[in-house]
Amino acid sequence: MAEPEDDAPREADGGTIVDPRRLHEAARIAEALVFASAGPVSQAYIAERLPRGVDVLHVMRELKALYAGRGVNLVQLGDSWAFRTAPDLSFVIRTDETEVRKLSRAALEVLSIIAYHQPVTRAEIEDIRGVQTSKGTLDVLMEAGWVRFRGRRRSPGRPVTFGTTRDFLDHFGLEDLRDLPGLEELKGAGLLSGRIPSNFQVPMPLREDELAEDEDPITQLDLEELGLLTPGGKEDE
Amino acid sequence: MAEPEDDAPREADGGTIVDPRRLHEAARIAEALVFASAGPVSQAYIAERLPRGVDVLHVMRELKALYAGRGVNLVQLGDSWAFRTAPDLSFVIRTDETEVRKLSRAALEVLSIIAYHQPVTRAEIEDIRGVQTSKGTLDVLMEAGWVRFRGRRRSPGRPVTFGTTRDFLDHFGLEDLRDLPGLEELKGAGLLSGRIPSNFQVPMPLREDELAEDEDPITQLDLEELGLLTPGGKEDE
Amino acid sequence: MADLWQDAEARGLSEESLVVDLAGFEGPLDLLLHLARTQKVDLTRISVLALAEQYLVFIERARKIRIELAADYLVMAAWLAYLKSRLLIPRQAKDDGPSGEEMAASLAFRLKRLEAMRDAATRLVNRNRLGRDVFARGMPEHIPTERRSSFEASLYDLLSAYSSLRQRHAITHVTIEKRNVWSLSDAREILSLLIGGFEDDWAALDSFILRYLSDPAERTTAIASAFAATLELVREGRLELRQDGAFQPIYLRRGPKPEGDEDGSDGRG
Repeated sequence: MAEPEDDAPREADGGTIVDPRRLHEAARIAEALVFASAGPVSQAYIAERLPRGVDVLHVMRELKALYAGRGVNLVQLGDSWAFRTAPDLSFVIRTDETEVRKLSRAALEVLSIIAYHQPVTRAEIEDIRGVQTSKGTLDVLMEAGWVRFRGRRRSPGRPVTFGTTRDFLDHFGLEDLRDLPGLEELKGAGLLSGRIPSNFQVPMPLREDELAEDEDPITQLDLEELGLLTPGGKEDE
Repeated sequence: MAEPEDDAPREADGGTIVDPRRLHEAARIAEALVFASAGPVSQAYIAERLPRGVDVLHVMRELKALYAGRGVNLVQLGDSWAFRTAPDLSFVIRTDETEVRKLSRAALEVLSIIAYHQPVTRAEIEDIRGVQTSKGTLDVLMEAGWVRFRGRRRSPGRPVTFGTTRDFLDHFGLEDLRDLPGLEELKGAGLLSGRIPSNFQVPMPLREDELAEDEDPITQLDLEELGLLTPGGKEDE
Repeated sequence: MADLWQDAEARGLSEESLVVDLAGFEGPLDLLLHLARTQKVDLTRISVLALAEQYLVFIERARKIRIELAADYLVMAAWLAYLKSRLLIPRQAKDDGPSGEEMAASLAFRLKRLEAMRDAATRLVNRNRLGRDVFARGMPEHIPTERRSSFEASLYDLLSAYSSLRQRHAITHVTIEKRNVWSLSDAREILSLLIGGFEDDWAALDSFILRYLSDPAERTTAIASAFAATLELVREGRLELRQDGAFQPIYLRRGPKPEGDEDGSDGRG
């Protein structure tokens, strides 16, 4: 989408209009636009329809604060806005018919890998899961509108990369990808990388010649006893 | 913006509970119910879901007053309630009420063939689809601004070749035509099944500005000759 | 560590039932993760050796009761058998393969990473979801046309239209007979899977591949196809080969061009 970058502070920021009447009018328009739509409305779209010289972001933030305690909240989804019922009221609205798409375990796993690792290639997804992605898994996610082709990796073979969509944010109530649960910790632990982080600790296999305090050296006898030596003692070189 | 309970501590009609906290909670529930419903919600339905002892009518009136000056109003329709855009703002909602039409299956097919196989002639499109392409289909794609005349094939009859536009890339979120997924990726995403012949190929499209070896650029003259020039010479670029 | 071994012994029975449940696992890493959990230790503190052993025992049993195992599982078995030998046998002076510790660390990392993604997935689905916990406007009054075009179509629509169209016209009736030889592409796929697991050092994997990936009847065809596929991968620069002398073990390592069309798991930046 060729949207004019919307969070770029237009002329507004320098000398924003503070005329409360115009601000109120702008808020009404923004409110009407977002309220009237079921899907998220992009900030750029709203901006185009506000009186000139009004800072959209300012208006949207005021509106968001206004609705914060109400039964319907204004939520930000990437560069878009939507009204959604307050999560704590789900018990009143939920009916027997309400039903969300059921995802298989595999699809869910692939979805989170794409969300946390994007842009990610199919080979990388398979590397993380250690198994080939069955046909149809990505298909289901794309059909749901949560996953999309993003582009191509600038590496040999130029593999296609996958990423998530705005509908994904909307569905899972995320303002931004940065709000993915635990994202920072995972990053910090180096778990969103393809390489073993330098601080990754694997205490178990100590070097062969080192023994933990509570450990006895393993002997050939032990190995046989444990059934670890395959017939013919191939391990024994 | 005033919360409903601000002016609430009066005795409500008939001696009902006036605890502002409960009233506020009731208002939130009513608001969410009306917002999420696909049609006007009857007052009885709302009443059933409010905390016991709360007067529905009182709650609804408060809500109506709350929304009165806003971009969205709560309106009563018989004994039901609904949210509606404020009448004076209808111009914002209407401005671009150009209806968004879904692209037909045939148009999608033709568009995708043009995208992948460009530069491609109409005869080639028909060859790939195995059916004749109605003129309307190409017209729709031209109208959408996604397809353009690229040039003419240096072959008998000098047929016109079709290609995609910059708007096409923008709309589909592609940076480059080469970002279109290839055979392996379509397979990987489950869009193509494994049961395809080994000689099956997905072409790598030529970039917009590249001419095929047997292709001449299209000229103003060509367009006029073909009767394709719209008044005002828009095609001329 | 001894405790863990006994633990594994004591679990003999449950492993039996695991074998039957094989279909419930999402591949070998998933199975390993499950086995690691039964060690009831923090993932960073698992005994990789014990884990490898448990896995191999598991695979042996599955094969004994003739459960057909997907290549993924066997590739992992080959790799783990190699890892085991690396961990148990003192390092030879002239041996420049990856150390057992490095291999173990890489396995532990992959398990940890997969587990992290699992947890993330759980947290994700448990969020307030649209249409279940949170609701959109039920009676929308307009649809903002944010694009200049007045036609709506997504890239997915476009691609699926193209795919099914091409597919419709490409289908010819071909019946493929089930054969009990390894095709070149079988072998290639298996080797490609393994390349992902390679570090940049030489590894003598061939014997393990043969031990886990073919039953004796298939061994000849497996050797032939694996070798041919190896040569092909070498030619493409995705694999390097080394043999120190006639009848010596053949060493493999990742070539200079690891990322192919489909695999090559190390292309990230």
